[in-house]
Parts: sequence; structure tokens; C-alpha cells
Amino acid sequence: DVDDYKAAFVYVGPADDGGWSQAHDVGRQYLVEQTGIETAYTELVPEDATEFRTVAEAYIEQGYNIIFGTTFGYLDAMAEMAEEYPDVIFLHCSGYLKNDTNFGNYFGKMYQPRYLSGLAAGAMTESNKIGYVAAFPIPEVIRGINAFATGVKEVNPDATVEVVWTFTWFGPEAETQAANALLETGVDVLAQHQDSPSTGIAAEAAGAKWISYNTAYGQDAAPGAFVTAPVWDWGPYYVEIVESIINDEFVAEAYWGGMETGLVSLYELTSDVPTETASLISDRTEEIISGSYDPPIVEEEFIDNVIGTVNP
Amino acid sequence: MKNPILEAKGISKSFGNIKALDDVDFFLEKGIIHGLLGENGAGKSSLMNILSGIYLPEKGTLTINGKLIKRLNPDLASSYGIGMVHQEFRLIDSFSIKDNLTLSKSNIYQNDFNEAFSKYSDIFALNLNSMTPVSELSVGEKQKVEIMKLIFNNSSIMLLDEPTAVLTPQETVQLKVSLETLSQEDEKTIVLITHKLKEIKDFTETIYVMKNGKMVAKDLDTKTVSDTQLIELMMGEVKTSKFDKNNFKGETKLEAVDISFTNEQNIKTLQNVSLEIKSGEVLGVAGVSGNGQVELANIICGIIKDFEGRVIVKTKDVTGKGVKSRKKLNLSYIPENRLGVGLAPGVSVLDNSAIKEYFQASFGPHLSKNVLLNSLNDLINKFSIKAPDVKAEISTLSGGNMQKLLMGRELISNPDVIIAAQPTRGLDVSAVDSIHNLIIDQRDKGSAILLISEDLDELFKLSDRLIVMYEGKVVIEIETELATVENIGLAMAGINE
Amino acid sequence: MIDIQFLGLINATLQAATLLFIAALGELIAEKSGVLNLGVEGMISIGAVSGFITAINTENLFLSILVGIVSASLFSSIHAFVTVVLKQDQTVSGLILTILGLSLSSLIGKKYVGKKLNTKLEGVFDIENPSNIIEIILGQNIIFYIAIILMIVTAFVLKRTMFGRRIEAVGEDLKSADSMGLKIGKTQFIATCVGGAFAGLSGVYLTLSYVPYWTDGMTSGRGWIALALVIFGGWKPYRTAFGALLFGFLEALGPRLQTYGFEMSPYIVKITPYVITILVLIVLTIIKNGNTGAPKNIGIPFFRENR
Amino acid sequence: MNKFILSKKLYRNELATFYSFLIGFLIAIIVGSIILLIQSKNPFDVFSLMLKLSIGSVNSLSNSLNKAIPLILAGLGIAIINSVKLWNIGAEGQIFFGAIALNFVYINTSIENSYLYIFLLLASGFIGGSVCILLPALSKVLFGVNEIITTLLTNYIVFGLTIYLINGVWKDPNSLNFPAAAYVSESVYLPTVFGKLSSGFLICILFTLIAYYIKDKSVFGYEMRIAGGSALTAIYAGISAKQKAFIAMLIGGGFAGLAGAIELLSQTHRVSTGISQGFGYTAIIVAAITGMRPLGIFLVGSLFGALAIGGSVIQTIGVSSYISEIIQATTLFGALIAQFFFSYEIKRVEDD
Ligand SMILES: Nc1ncnc2c1ncn2[C@@H]1O[C@H](COP(=O)(O)OP(=O)(O)OP(=O)(O)O)[C@@H](O)[C@H]1O
Ligand SMILES: Nc1ncnc2c1ncn2[C@@H]1O[C@H](COP(=O)(O)OP(=O)(O)OP(=O)(O)O)[C@@H](O)[C@H]1O
Ligand SMILES: [Mg+2]
Ligand SMILES: [Mg+2]
Repeated sequence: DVDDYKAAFVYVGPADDGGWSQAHDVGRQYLVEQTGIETAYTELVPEDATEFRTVAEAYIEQGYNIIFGTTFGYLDAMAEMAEEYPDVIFLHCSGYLKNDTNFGNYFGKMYQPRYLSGLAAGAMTESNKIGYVAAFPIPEVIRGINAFATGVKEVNPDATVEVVWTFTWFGPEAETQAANALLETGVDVLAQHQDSPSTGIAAEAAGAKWISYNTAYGQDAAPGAFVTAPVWDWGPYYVEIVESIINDEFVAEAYWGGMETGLVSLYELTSDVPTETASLISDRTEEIISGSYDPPIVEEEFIDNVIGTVNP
Repeated sequence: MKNPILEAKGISKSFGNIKALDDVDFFLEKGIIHGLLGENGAGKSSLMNILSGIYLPEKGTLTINGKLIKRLNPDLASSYGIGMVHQEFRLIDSFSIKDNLTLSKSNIYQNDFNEAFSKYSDIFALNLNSMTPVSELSVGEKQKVEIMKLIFNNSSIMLLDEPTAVLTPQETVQLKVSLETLSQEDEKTIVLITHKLKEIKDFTETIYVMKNGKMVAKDLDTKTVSDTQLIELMMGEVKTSKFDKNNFKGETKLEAVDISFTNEQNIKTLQNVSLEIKSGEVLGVAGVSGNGQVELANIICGIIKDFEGRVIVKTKDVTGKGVKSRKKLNLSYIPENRLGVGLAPGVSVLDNSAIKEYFQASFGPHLSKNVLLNSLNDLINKFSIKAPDVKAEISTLSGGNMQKLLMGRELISNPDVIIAAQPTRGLDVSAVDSIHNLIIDQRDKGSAILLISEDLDELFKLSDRLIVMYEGKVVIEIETELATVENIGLAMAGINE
Repeated sequence: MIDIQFLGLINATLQAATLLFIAALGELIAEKSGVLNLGVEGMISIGAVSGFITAINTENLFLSILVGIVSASLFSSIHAFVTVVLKQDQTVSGLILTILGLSLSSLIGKKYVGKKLNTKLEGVFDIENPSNIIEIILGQNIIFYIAIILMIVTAFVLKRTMFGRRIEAVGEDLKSADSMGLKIGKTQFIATCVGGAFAGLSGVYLTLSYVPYWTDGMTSGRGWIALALVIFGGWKPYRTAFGALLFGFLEALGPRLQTYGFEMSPYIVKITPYVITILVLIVLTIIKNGNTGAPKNIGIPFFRENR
Repeated sequence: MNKFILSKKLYRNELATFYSFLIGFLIAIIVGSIILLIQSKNPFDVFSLMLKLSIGSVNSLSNSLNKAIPLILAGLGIAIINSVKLWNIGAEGQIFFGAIALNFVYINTSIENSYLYIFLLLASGFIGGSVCILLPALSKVLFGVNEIITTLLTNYIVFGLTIYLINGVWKDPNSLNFPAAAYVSESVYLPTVFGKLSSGFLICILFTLIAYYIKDKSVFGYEMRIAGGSALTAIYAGISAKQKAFIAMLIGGGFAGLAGAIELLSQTHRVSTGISQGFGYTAIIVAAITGMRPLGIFLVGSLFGALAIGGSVIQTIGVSSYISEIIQATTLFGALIAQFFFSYEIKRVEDD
């Protein structure tokens, strides 16, 4: 019965950050709407085992029995706690560990819509220089950059993608600085992997275009620059997994949803994307969903039209 | 009372459970120099601090020029024309003389500073550029600037708290002249605090005496009152000791050979100084301060190490060794600067009492509080030190008690060699007497004593032999019996007969 | 293209330096009066968030600057009250001020995280595409000019006016200044609040111009750097400004090095300003033979009746 | 004359700092309640949850005490350094550096006996803390460079170094490139004593006693007090003030380094940015608010541990964790205000 369960979400950023954490929180609200389960969340919990543990244990004391940890850094704590609290189900986003009983992980194939956004970027650039404000040099980010660059190359073999690392997930200032540094080199389209829209604000100020990320909420920040965004939609997954728990059908698995599940998608394009590009994107979208095409996954190094290093 | 310009009535003030002032009355007559006498801790400075708005009284009233004062602070006090020269300098060291003289809002020479400065420089015999930073002045010069500050602030009432304590005899004479000029020509009302009866008699017209926070005598006529009367008022009973000089002298305990020293400013402050002191002997060092005495003491005690020549303590050559080597040979040093060198401010009485011999209370790394406490109690009893609480900060003690603690600490171990610099500066007559007794006691117990002082009476009274230092050199060495105040005084002034 | 990159670097340097400098100058004034306020980080944060919130709600930039300044100044009066009126330890109070400022601004700013500011401080002179350094300088906004004016005025007032000499006298020697009739409490209280106001202005610059955006911990240690700059500058406004430029340059250089094709680790780039500051401090102290120029009575609580 | 006068009490109640702290805490609870009421939260619910989940069970109590360990150890180190009247604002960096030193030794050595190994690792943490303060200490005693700033700047350098290491040479290849060093082996984890309480807490008790001994009962502590009181007196007494300052700084840094080592061996089990969450800064306040007294630091540090845990858990019922930080800061300001009344009295002057 749904009343036997309470689900707690732990976020790394503010629940209304306009980015990653907000995407999860929208998913949580959808979950409540669909199932009526009682939920709670704690925001701004650092990526640190003891911090996560303190919060999660407080939830468990209060009778919560499903815990969603939505950032990679909670991994250790969740793996340990899953052993300690066999009656609580732990679900970890973006990790790679699981057990066979009460600990699973989930993530999405964000590189797919990133590839599509690369098609748009490649078509939009006039200077043939595209900038990418990158977060941390980890496989997920590198994979995304390569997928994006693959898209760029497909429509515009002359264009390059220049990468600057900020080492932040949510650092408006570092991201502004990095975006400006890129704009000074003459790029006219910027993409990003962080959760704040600072890159977009900088792009707009310089009259450049912007591929946002996470959610479409960022478009309010820089409507003049916004082109599109690879976005998350966690709601359906949350409903599916919670229902499986309620119905006693839960299996601890590693879930990696692609565009066919709706978990990841490319947000609606703005009108200034050329129509032939728009139709190319919708063709590719269908191919990806049907499984006839999947962008290459490259995580060890950058492909040849990317300027920068994976080991900064 | 005739027509007081300032009238304090029933003033009381306490610090913790110390009653510094107890129902004190005090009157000042316009244009007159008043003397204020009292033992250490009698409450003289406290009273002055109340008049100048630094301390607020718990009881009492203050009337200035017939007006009852409702509120007071230093700013208001100076607007009422009250200015004070404190026992310690109140000058901003890094600022120029000019800045120091003009910072106060009461300053009246804002626009014609230069004229005023040259005028008063003449009166005070001060030969300095007004842009010189105060830190570069000698103590005497600083004291003059302090007094000039009052004039620049248009103080009609000048409270001078022991201004002569740091002055040389010549400077004191100069000060007398300037104060007389100020009181007679500018009608300044002056209060002078000093422990030297001679100065009180020389400078003032009327005398007030305090004892234990109470005003025990008011408005005594200086011309008619006798020394014994004053001392009796201050101390109850008169006792100043006389010492005989038939002391037995033993083997040499301290020897300094051919000492020369050049300081950091590259000034040769000591040149070929040699001296030798036997057990049971007091060697007095006369000289105006700043002629190398401090350096000599610091060299003998191991604080300064980069000098030329040799220091031998009890036949052991300690040249180049540090302070501890001397301590091991039981040498004691009573430095000129009580608080700041001899005693550490901000640290408890207990800790300060152990600076010389704390290692005696140590067992390996352990320091026994009990041993320290016992030795302190010994000290307190033996030297009748008044300390409110052993855990209280040292600065809660009065100057005299601090000095007794310092002396006691250095003497209780019955040292072989004692270096004492200005041991009675700023102390009252009875404290001076007890310190003199301590020194003579030590002499008779066989210590070799180097006594550095600017007080010739003291030197003649205690020393067996005298040397005079002038510009880093020993200009005279003479048996005390054979010396006269004149020839020593001339030598101090650099005049060789 | 190199040119645009170079100008971009200069521009970013000036902006980073302005931010640091204003806060440092405020601290300098407080310290001159003898009050050490380690709460700069907290004060900047309060100024930043209150200015930002006002700007979002009213879109009135002038009002926002004012609110930022006033609220940080009021906030700094907590420190003044605790240390000047109640005579408590300045180091402790300042550190608590930082904690309080950071948490309070996070709490107040919670709803504004991620909100975008539609009005932003524009350059005083309208310069489209700056092509040389002069145009870059002219393209700075009003707060940059205010900073320059404040620098000149502060230096002048402290050294050349009686008012300034009195502030300095208090920080040099509390007892002497007091017995000269100077108002210790008032001077220190006001100097602390002026320091707070400057920090507030710096905070406003952060959210209304530097990064027109609010998030927690945005000050990211700038308050501490401002404190270091005061020492670096030997308590002198012009030298502090020089230090701010140096620091601002290194801060601006960091993310740009990647686009210049340097293979230097960005982590190492990030710590160089701190290393350089320490080294410069050491060299300066050696040159000046230990005399750093610090006000002598800094950090000492004053009670008139103390001995 | 003036109606009210302020006078300083010559002696302060020995427990004044402790009472002040309690009073400050009371004030903070009131302020916290007001903020909660403004946000329409029931303060009673919030505080009882805080209490329950910070000291209400063996489990939560041990969480709180575990949190207290770094606060106490770093605080003790700060207090030792303050004996010579120097400030250490760099405890945060020293905590990290302690952990870094530990990891360095761990990577480069191996010892069979795990107790011996743990001891070696803890010692290397301590030494790491000392090494971390070496530059500020040397530049202080040799040239007189202001230690507040150098220790502070060192924090940024060490934090940068930490990030550099965990993203670079020490990055754990097994953690999908997540920036953190590899785990240390389970054999060197610090054992727990009861509940989840790490045996680090016992070390913490031991070091509290050591700090107390050094400061109050040892010759070295005495010499530090004199040196801190007046440099000239120290010279006069034959005590090398610089030497004492240098040693005090190394010991104090070592205490903070040890905190980092314990944090690593009992909590994070690897070098990551989570080794310290501002413990080094909070420790300064813990030390200062207790008047630099080791036993007070132990007590107040423990309370702050509980407050930190309490602050984290109330987020779970939708109360911002900033409230707990505001409560902390208000407690401290409240304590400062209360201390004023313990050291001064306001007397009313009788009119006559
Ligand atoms: N600010 C203070 N704090 C604590 N105690 C004080 C303070 N000022 C004075 N006292 C105490 O009040 C008493 C009177 O001291 P005061 O300085 O007035 O004596 P004095 O007559 O000037 O002595 P001296 O000749 O040594 O200067 C002393 O016991 C002293 O310890
Ligand atoms: N006043 C003293 N009397 C006797 N022994 C002492 C004294 N002071 C220190 N000691 C002991 O002497 C030994 C040597 O100490 P230390 O090395 O500091 O002295 P030192 O080198 O002679 O001093 P300095 O460098 O000042 O000459 C130590 O064991 C110390 O405990
Ligand atoms: Mg006196
Ligand atoms: Mg030695």
C-alpha cells in the first residue's frame, strides 16, 4: 500500500536551481501527483559521505523507507547504508554500484540529446568556433562533449569545439569567467554542463547563442541566446520505480534510460534554427528512439574537432 | 578656603575590593603650584585621573569655576581646561611632535602652530623640529612635549603625575623654571606629584598629603611645614636608615674587562669599560641616563651578546653565553623597566613571581604549581607585598608593590651578584627605605652589587665605590668616602676637572 | 583576436580588482581605527544579497546599491557593538560575523537563487566594442569610478586631514588618544560601520555587475583576500589598490589560460595568487625589517579605566 | 556626576565562559524560534527533533561526538598557539594536510601489524599538520610576518593542493573518475568504541589532557605564557620567545593535522574534499569562546558537534540548515554579550 512508504530525496544543489536538482524535484512532484506517496527532500547536501549519512539517517528515524540520492558523491554512503538498513531501499543517481536486494542505481543516456544539440550548434555558428563550458573531467562529461562534437562535425566539418573546465557543478562565477574567456576567443555558440545559467547570461551579453542543459527553465535567464537544451525528465522513472516497490516487484538494478524512455530528450528548438537542420534533428531523434542509430560513446579522449584536454 | 578654581568633594572610587579613593576632598587655587604627596598606592594618580575624566567616581561632586559638573570624560575635562601629564607617556609614538600637540580638539594653536611651537621650545629649552616622530625623542624630551601638550590645549589646570621621575637633575631644574613661569605669567594652576620631598619643597606653595586612599592633610603651607611632618603624615612614623660602611669585602665576584659595544644604529655606546666588584661590596654607577648604563647592565646579564671584552662571574668566563649561564651562577638583575622587562604584563602575579627561578619548581617538563605558590607566599610575607590575588594580572598591583615583587624575586635566592638599575625610581620614601635595606642586607650577606642610579643621595648612601659614566666611558672611579656631590655632578655633566 | 583576448583579460582584471579593492579599503579604514574585523566575507555577502534582492524587486539600481551598502553597514555594527561597546575579542567577533553573514544571506537569498537580474549596472560611458585599454577603462561601471574616488579620498583624509589623523591616532595608541580627548568608541564604531558599508558596496558590485546572479557562497573567499590585501598594502590605500590589481589579474588569468592553450593545471593556477601573496608579504616584511605598518593598537579592546 | 559607571571586575568567575555559553545558547534558541515562527514552523517540533537526533540515542550521540573530534582537536591546537599570543587561522588547511600526509605515508609504506600502522598513520597526520604551518611559523619567527594572514592563505593553498591531488595523481581509478583518492584498507580504519563512536574520541580525550598539561602544568607552558606576555621579559628571563612560538605553532598545527588523520581513518576513509567542512574555522571560535582553555574546548566542542548534527537533521523536515548556522553564530554572539556582564559591572551612582 502506498501509505506504507515514504520517499526522501537528497539533492546536492538548491531544489530550484534551474538545473540538475530542480529537474529531480520536478520529478519528485510528478511522483507525488501520480502516486500520492509522501515525500520529503533536503537540498544543498554536500557530496560527502558523512553529510549524506546524517541526513539519510534522520529520514530513516522518521520512518522514510525509500531514499533517492541524486548525485555521484553519495555513492559510498549509500552503499554502506544499504547494508546497514536492509529494510530501506536506496536508489542512487549517476553511480555504478548496486546490490541484489535494496540498492539500485539509475541514470540516463544524456549523450543522445547532446549529440542532437551539437547538430543545432554546428548549424548556428558563423565563426565556426563553438565553446563548451565543461564541469569536471569525468567520463559522463567527456562523453557528452564528444557526442556534442560529433553532432557539430556532422553538419559543419569546419567548426571546432573549444573546451574550458570550471570544476564546478553550480558555480555562477567560475562559469561566467570561463564563458567570457571563450567568448573572447571568438566563439559564437556556447554549450555547458553545469547547473547554473551563467553561461547563457554571458552568451546573451556578447550576442552569442547558447545550448542550455538540464531543464528548459534556464531559457528565462537568457531568452535572446537560448537555442535548445538537452533535458531530463525524471518523473516517469520515479513513478515506475516507486510503483514497482509498492507492488512488491522491485528489483535492484542498474537503470540507464535512453531517449526511448523519455528520461532524456532535446527541448523544443527556437525558431532561428534553420529548418533543414530542424528536420535533420527530428530525423535523427526518430532513429535514436527506434534504436537504428546511437551516437558513439568516447570517454578516454576528445574527438578531433574538440580543442582542449581531458586531463587538465 | 579662598576661592577655589576646582573643588572635588567626597570623591570615592574602588577597583574590585581595593578602595583607591575614600571620601576625598581636594581644592585647587588659581595660579598656584600644588604639591600632592603620598606613598605608592595612596591614590594620587587615581585622584588625578578622576579630575581629568579618565576614571568616573562612584561618589562625590566636582565643581569647576563654581559650576557643578554633571558629566565628565577626557574631552569635556580638557574643554574645562584640565590637562594631565600621566605617570606613563601618553604620546603617539609614530606621530610627529606637531601631530601630538595638535590632535586634541581643545588645541588653540591650529593656525599659528609654528610661532607657538618656537615660543614654547624656547621656554622648555627644546631644540627639535616639530615634524620629528616622537619615537625618536629621549625620555626627557618626551616629558617636555607632554607638558607642552597641555599648553597647546589651553589647559589652565595642569595635573603633573610624577613628571620628574624620568628627568635628570638638570632637566628637573629646567622644569622648575618653566613651571614657575607658567604659574606666574600665564596664571596656570598646577598640581605636581612627586616622591622627592626636596622637589615638593622647591616647587610648590601648598601641599596635600594622601594615605591609603584618604586625604590626610590639606593645603599645608610649604614654607612652614617640615620634612618630618610630611613624612609622618605620609607614613605614620619616620624611619630612614643610615648604613655603616665597615662592611667586609671578600673575593672578586664580578669582573667586566674592557667592554666595548656598538649598537644597531652604529653608535658606540660603550668604550673600554672595566669594573670589578668584590663580595660584600656595592659599586655605584652614576651618570645621566643614556650614557651606556643600560647597555652595560644588559651585557653583564647576558642579554646583549655581541660585544667586545670579557665578563667574568665568580671566576667563570661567561662571555658569549646567555642569560641562563648567569642565572646558574646566581646572578640577579633588577632592570630599570619594571613592567615590560622585569615583569610581563598580562601575565599573573604568580607567573611573574617565578621568572627568575621557575626551573626550581620543575621536575623534568613538569612545573609544580604548589612549589610556585609556596615561594610566592614566602615572597609576599618576607617583602610585605600587597597583592590582591595571585591569579590576578600583574598590572593590578601598584607600582611600589610591583617593584617589591621584582626585588624580592631577584633577591630571595641570596644571589652572588646583583645588578640593580634604578631600583627606587618612582617609589615613596618608605618603599625606598625598605629597598635600601634589602640592598644593604644583601651586601652584608656577601653579594657583589652593581647599583645603577640617577639619584646621587642613594648612590652616596649605599655605595662603597662610585664610577661615573659619560658617553659610554667610565670618566671617574672613586671611593665614596673621597667623592663629593660636586665632583660627581661635574663628571656626570661631562666636565673633567 | 589576441587583442580581444588581451582586452578581455584587462577588463576581467579591473572587475576582479574593483571588487576586492573596495572591501579591502573599508577594512583598511576600520583597522586604522584599531578595529580588526575578520567578518569581511560575511559583510560582502550581506551586501551582495540585499542589493540583489532589491534590484530584482524594484529594478532600481541606485536604490539597490544603497540598500546593499546600508544593510552591510548595519550588519557590521554588530561587530562594532560587541567589540567597541562591549569590549569583547575582535578576532572572535569577526569570525562569528563571517559565519552569521554567510548563513543569514543564504537564508534571505534562498528564494532568489538562480533568479536572473534584468537590470544590470552598465558602463558609465557607452562603449560598444572596446578596442584599447582606455576604452576598456571607460567602459567600466559607476562602482569602478566610485572605487577610484574612494581610494583618493581615503588616502587624502587619512594623511592630510585632522579628522583622518585622529582616526589613525586611535588605532595607534588608544590610551594616548583617549587622554587627548579623542572619542575612541565613536571613532571605532563609525570606522567599523564605514568598513561595513564599503564591504556592502563590494557585495553589490558582485551581484549587480560582476556576476548578475545570486547563489550561496558567492563571495568565495574574497573577504579573506581583502583582509590579506590590507596587510599586503601596508595599510596604505594606493598600495592596497596595487595589490588588488595584481590579485585581480591572477584571478582573471586563471580560466583564460586554458583558452590560451597553456597546459598548466588550473588547480595550480588557482593557488598561485595565494602563494604569491605569502611570498610578497614575506619579502615586504623583510625589506621593512618587520615593521609592517600595522596600527599598533589593532585588536585591543579599549576600556578607559584599564591600567 | 555621570549616572552610571562601568567598572571592570578584577577577577572573573572561573566558570564565566561556560555560563556565558549557556546564556548565549538560550538567546540563540529564542532567536532561532522567532525565525522559525516567521517561516511558520513550530519551533518546539524542530528543536525536539534536533535534540532527539543529535543526542537522543547512542547512535545519534556518537554521530555528534564524532563531529566534535576535529573541532576539539583543532581548537586545542589553536589554544596552544595562542599561549604565545599568536593566532592560527589555518587549522582548516592543516586538517586537510594531515589527511594528505597520512595518505602519502599510506601509499608509500606497508606494515603488517595494523595497530602499529594506525599509529604510524596518525603520527604522520600530526606531522603533516606541523609541516603545513611550517612556512607561517618560520616566516613569523624569522621575519615577523603576520601569522593571521599567512595561516589563512595557507588554507587556500592546501585546499587547492587537495583538489589537485584528488583530480590528478591520487584520483581513484575505481570511482569513475569521481574526484577523490582511493580508499585506505579496512584494516587501518579506526575501531569504534560504542555505537558508532570512533576511537578517535578517546584520542581526543587524551589530547585534551595533553593540551591541558602543556598549557597549565608544564615548564614549556609557563615559558610560553611569559613569552606571550612580553617579548622583552622573555629575553630578560633567558626564554627564547621565538623558539617557544615556533614550537607552539608546530604542536598546534600538529593537533589540527591529527584531526584530519582521524577524520580520514574514521569517517571518509580517503582523501576527498569532505575531510573538513569548515571545522578549522569553527574550531577557532570554539577555542576563543572558551578563553583558550582546553577543558572548555572539549565541552563546547562537543556541544558544537551536536549542534552541527542537529543542524543537518532539521533539514529533513524542510527547515533550512542555515537556521542551525544562525543558531551557532547567535550562540556565540550571545556568549560574547554575556561575557561582558561577567567581566564588567554597571554601577548606579548615588546622587547626593
Ligand atoms: N585602573 C586600575 N585598575 C585597578 N586598580 C587600580 C587602577 N588604578 C588604581 N588602582 C589601584 O588603586 C590604588 C591607588 O593607586 P594609584 O595609582 O592612584 O596610586 P598612586 O598614589 O598614584 O601610587 P604611585 O605613587 O605608585 O603612582 C592602588 O591600590 C592601585 O592598585
Ligand atoms: N637559572 C637556572 N639555574 C640552573 N639551571 C638552569 C637555569 N635555567 C636553565 N637551567 C637548566 O640549564 C640547562 C641548560 O639550559 P639552556 O640550554 O637553555 O641554557 P643556556 O644555553 O646556558 O642558556 P643561554 O643560551 O641563555 O646561555 C637546562 O637543563 C635548564 O633546565
Ligand atoms: Mg601614581
Ligand atoms: Mg641556550
